[in-house]
Amino acid sequence: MSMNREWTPNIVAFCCNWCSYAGADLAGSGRMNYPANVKIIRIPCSCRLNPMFILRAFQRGADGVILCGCHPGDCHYSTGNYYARRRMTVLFSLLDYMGIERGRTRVEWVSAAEGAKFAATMNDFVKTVTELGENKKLGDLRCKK
Amino acid sequence: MQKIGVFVCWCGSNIAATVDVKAVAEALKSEAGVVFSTDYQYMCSENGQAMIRQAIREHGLTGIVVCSCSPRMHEATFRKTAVSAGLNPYMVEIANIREQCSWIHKDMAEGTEKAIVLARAAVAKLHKNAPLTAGTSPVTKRALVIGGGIAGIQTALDVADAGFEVDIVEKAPTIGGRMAQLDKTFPTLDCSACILTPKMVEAAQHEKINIISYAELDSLSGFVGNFTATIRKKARYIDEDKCTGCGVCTEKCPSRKGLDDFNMKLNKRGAVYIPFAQAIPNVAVIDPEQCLKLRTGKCGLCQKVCSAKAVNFEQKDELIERQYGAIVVATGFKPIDASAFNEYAYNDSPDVVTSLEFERIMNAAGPTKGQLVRPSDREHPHEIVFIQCVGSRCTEDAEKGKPYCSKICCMYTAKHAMLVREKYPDVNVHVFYIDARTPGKNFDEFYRRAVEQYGVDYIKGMVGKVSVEGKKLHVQGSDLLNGEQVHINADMVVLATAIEPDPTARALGTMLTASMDTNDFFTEAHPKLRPVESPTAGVFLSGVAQGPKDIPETVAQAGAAAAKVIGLLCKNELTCNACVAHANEAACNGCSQCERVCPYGAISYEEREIRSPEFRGVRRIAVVNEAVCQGCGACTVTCPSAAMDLKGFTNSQIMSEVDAICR
Amino acid sequence: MIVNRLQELLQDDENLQFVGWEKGETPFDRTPKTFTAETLGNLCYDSFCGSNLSKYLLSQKTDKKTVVLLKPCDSYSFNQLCTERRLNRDAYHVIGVGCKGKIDGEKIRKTGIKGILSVREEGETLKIETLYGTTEIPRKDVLLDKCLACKGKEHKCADEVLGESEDTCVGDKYETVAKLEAMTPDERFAFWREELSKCIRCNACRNACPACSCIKCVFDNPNSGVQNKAAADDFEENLFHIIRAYHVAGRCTDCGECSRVCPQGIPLHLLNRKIIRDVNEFYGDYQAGDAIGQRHPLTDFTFEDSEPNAERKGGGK
Amino acid sequence: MSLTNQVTAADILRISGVDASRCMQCGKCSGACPNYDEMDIPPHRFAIMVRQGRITELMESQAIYRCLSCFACSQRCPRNVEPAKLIEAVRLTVIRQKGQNHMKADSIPEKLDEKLPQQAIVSAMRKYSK
Repeated sequence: MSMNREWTPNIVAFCCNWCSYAGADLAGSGRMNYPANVKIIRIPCSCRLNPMFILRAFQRGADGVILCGCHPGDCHYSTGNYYARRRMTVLFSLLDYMGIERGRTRVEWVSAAEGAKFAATMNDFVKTVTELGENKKLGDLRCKK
Repeated sequence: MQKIGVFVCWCGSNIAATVDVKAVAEALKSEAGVVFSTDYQYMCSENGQAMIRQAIREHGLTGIVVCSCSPRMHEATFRKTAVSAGLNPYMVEIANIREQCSWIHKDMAEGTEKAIVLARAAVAKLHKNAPLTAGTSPVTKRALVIGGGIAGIQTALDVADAGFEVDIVEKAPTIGGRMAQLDKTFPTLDCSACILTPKMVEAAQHEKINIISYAELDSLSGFVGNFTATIRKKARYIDEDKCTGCGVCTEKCPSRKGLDDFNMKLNKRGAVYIPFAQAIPNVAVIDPEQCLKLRTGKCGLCQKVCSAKAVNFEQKDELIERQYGAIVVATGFKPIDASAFNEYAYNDSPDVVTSLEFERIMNAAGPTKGQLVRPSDREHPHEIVFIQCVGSRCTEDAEKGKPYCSKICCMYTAKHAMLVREKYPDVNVHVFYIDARTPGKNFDEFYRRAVEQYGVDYIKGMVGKVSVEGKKLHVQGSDLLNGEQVHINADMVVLATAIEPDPTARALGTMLTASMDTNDFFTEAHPKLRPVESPTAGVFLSGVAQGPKDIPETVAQAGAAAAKVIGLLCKNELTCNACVAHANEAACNGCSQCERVCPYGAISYEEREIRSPEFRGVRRIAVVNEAVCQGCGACTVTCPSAAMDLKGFTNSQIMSEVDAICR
Repeated sequence: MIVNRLQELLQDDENLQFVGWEKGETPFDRTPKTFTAETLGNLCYDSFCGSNLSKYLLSQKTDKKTVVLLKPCDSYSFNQLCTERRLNRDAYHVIGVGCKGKIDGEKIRKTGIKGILSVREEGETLKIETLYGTTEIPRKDVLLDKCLACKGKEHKCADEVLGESEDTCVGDKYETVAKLEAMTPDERFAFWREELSKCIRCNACRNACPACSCIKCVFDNPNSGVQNKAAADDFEENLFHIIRAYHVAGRCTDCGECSRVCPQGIPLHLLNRKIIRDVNEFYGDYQAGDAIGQRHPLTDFTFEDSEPNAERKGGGK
Repeated sequence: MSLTNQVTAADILRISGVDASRCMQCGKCSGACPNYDEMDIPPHRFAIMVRQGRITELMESQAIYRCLSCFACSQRCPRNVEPAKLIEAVRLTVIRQKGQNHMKADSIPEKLDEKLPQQAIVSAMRKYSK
């Protein structure tokens, strides 16, 4: 089906159940467009996002991975996003250090009321990743050449 | 292998307009494990649900995927449908093809393609689902209220009136708290004691309320519905049951060196004392620091004069262990120590007092019997300066003070100023203020009355310096509106000191695993929507322990906390969250990292006999208390060996979704 | 000297066991080993005892009180394992042994010296007996890489200290990390692909690393979703080292064992060191294993932490 | 000599290390100032004027020379704004631009009077000479 279209990136968006997933729903109820190549996976809290999920997505062909969670201070579980913030900071920096473009990973805090922000974030992220092109690196950062 | 049914909803044209629902249902038929796939106009309708039930029975489905609106909308609906057809409710997955697909995409081909991917991801996840059962835990129908001020009393009364037992633990010898120390209350100027003491008596006489005074929480274990508290009842050297509160001992006690805490240390009291006339319990207490008998073994006069034989010098601290279903924190506040503010000469002159000290001076039962006199020479003052925001609204990095607004000072200062002017029209009253903050019913009117009717001189600006000059206090400050520096020779200076949480709050927060902010105020579960609950289940917040507030707000919050407690205690058992963390004992290192990130203190460790290929023997293993775990998953990521997993959102479930999306 | 002291300890408790090093087959081999009163004579401590005994302790648990020899750098790992409750501090009598930097046998070989029979230390000089006679090289030329990033001469955990230590750190240990950070993403990627493609998945790094000490590794755990099932799943193969580095983040003491044991010479420690550098920069200086009971930065937070998206050149400043 | 170079609030922030936007205009600094009557611009106005970028007016004021540098304002400030540092920073920018001293060491003796605090003399020497 996608044969005739030009290349579009495959984006995995992890959204926390309480804020960002609801924000994505609100973007939907508001009929705010963002590209169809963004696929959302619901997790209870941004702190549930295991770096292995991100690596797995990249390795299986995702071109960009974004995590959306409640704004710092608003976490449903009170502290989850603070841990997520540190974990992602360290992970993104490490990926960058290994040559994976920083633009392919992102964290954005989106509240349940920020449907417009969700849509805008996704549009912007897709644009950034599209400019970076296809992700060949992580699938290929293997032990054997 | 699961036998999965896929149900694609049209949602009228909401989905069907941009997603080819038939193509989705068709495409999903070829997914591994899918034995049935169909579409229908409204899956959530009775007909739609009947269709699901029928398919479950006919095809022996082990799980269903509903491609429809957001799970936030109808997940609960479809779980009920599944249950009614004999499936476990957690064998249902929703593919959100409305909010996150049909509504945001205009192109049919694009929308259909994405809907198929989302449905595949749901199927992939469902393959790894396991039936979950939410546990239950019983509820002990008794509440513990920590703190016996107006907040604690009100919460206790409301909970007790609903028919539940309540224990109030108060660290002072009497309940009443700060409100008992106040003279009048704003904005109505009714006498504080007149409205508080009837409540104290009501609490004391309530058959469901048990007041444990002169006591503190020693330790706590358990979780919502099932707390076990150990309460340390300090030795008061007086038998509470025997003492009649006649007060003879307090008059005869030869020691007169103790400072009267109730009167803000403005006068002396005996070693044996009753804090104030309306104390509850109305029982004396012996201060072991001052008592000659306890210190030197000589004296014992009180014992001789006590006709009730209530004095017992052998009394020891007593530990009481009790079960509770809910805990209310009502630990209140204290004014900050003004001695750090020596630019206002607080340490240099007894005539510089804090507002709470002034409150006692103005009170008819206070050290001056309500006569407004200077503490230094007992002379009547003619010029009084009030300084607001002493220690409030300072930056975090300032060497002293608190970053927040203490909220009540503007109003009580207006009250003080008004009371002085009313009783002593000859006294000039000046108030230095930064902003007069009076949001509250009848508050601004009250403040304006102080200015307009009582002629209180409000000066916008702060005082830079107070110096003692002979018998006078030289006050130098800014008048910002006039653009000048003002100098006032005052007889008294009253400091509206900031308030801070009671010093016992921090240790209590640790004991309860209830989170606190950097100022040691207890944090609420949600700042707007759950303002009287702590994030720790079963712990509720009442009064200033949560943040600065006045009496009406405190009473309102106390009632709200009580309503939450009643809502909890009237349940016979609690249904726990089914999506909880769980440690795989064969892989757990017992390294304690998960415990550190758990916001609920739900993880503990036990030594367990392990028999696995890698290890045989006794090892330290993480154990999740399912009644406490809320399922955030912080622990699962901290665990390096993936021993900790989250039911309903397991590593392999999420990995499968990732794989399906990236396929 | 050390053995004498150990004999002394035996007089108080003859059931003691000792964890130290034993001479191996080649002149440079020193193998971790548990000794009893009978075998204590075989214990050896010299400039080739580079390996970190902390991890070895995990596999040597008994009910007997254990005396363990720790170099200053080993003591960090020991502390970290105590923090993680993998070791019980009370079960050990820790003897801090002096260390002036350990010798890298590989480096001696690489100088071109052949037919080595034995090596003797004389002050700052190594006298090497070979089939072809005696040669000398300065000791400092052949120190282990990890000794060049020495964390200092202090034992962070010791019941007693025997012998003198020396801080052998030269230069900035983050120099290579900084150099990598300064490259373009493509250059960095090329560097890592070049290095990681040498990996033969022998698991030596995983086996030697005192932080990588899970009873059951995530890659062996069927519930993790990433268990390696041979060719069916190349995830582990592709991303093993990133995940390993991430899993020890905040817990890695920078002991350098991973690179020291790698038969392919992959500078694996550069991954860990990058994380350490980041963590120090973002969340304040932190040294894993400095003391028992520390809370590591990834299990902690402040309200003001920086955001993950901030643009940092090469993940650096 | 006119003050030609444009000095911005950011320059003052850089020189003083003080963030004037933290000031809540409580006036405690001006209440504490022992030389208030001599200050044509009192300390609390320094904070607000720096925030508003009205640096030229401050540079032309007399207050920057009349400040005793007693630091009472800085010490009392509940928000760590430290007006004395702002005043010092403005004064410095003037001296740097003028390229000359406002006061010479030789002229000090005649200005001395016995009420002048010791600290003011020391501060004056530091402040008014380069």
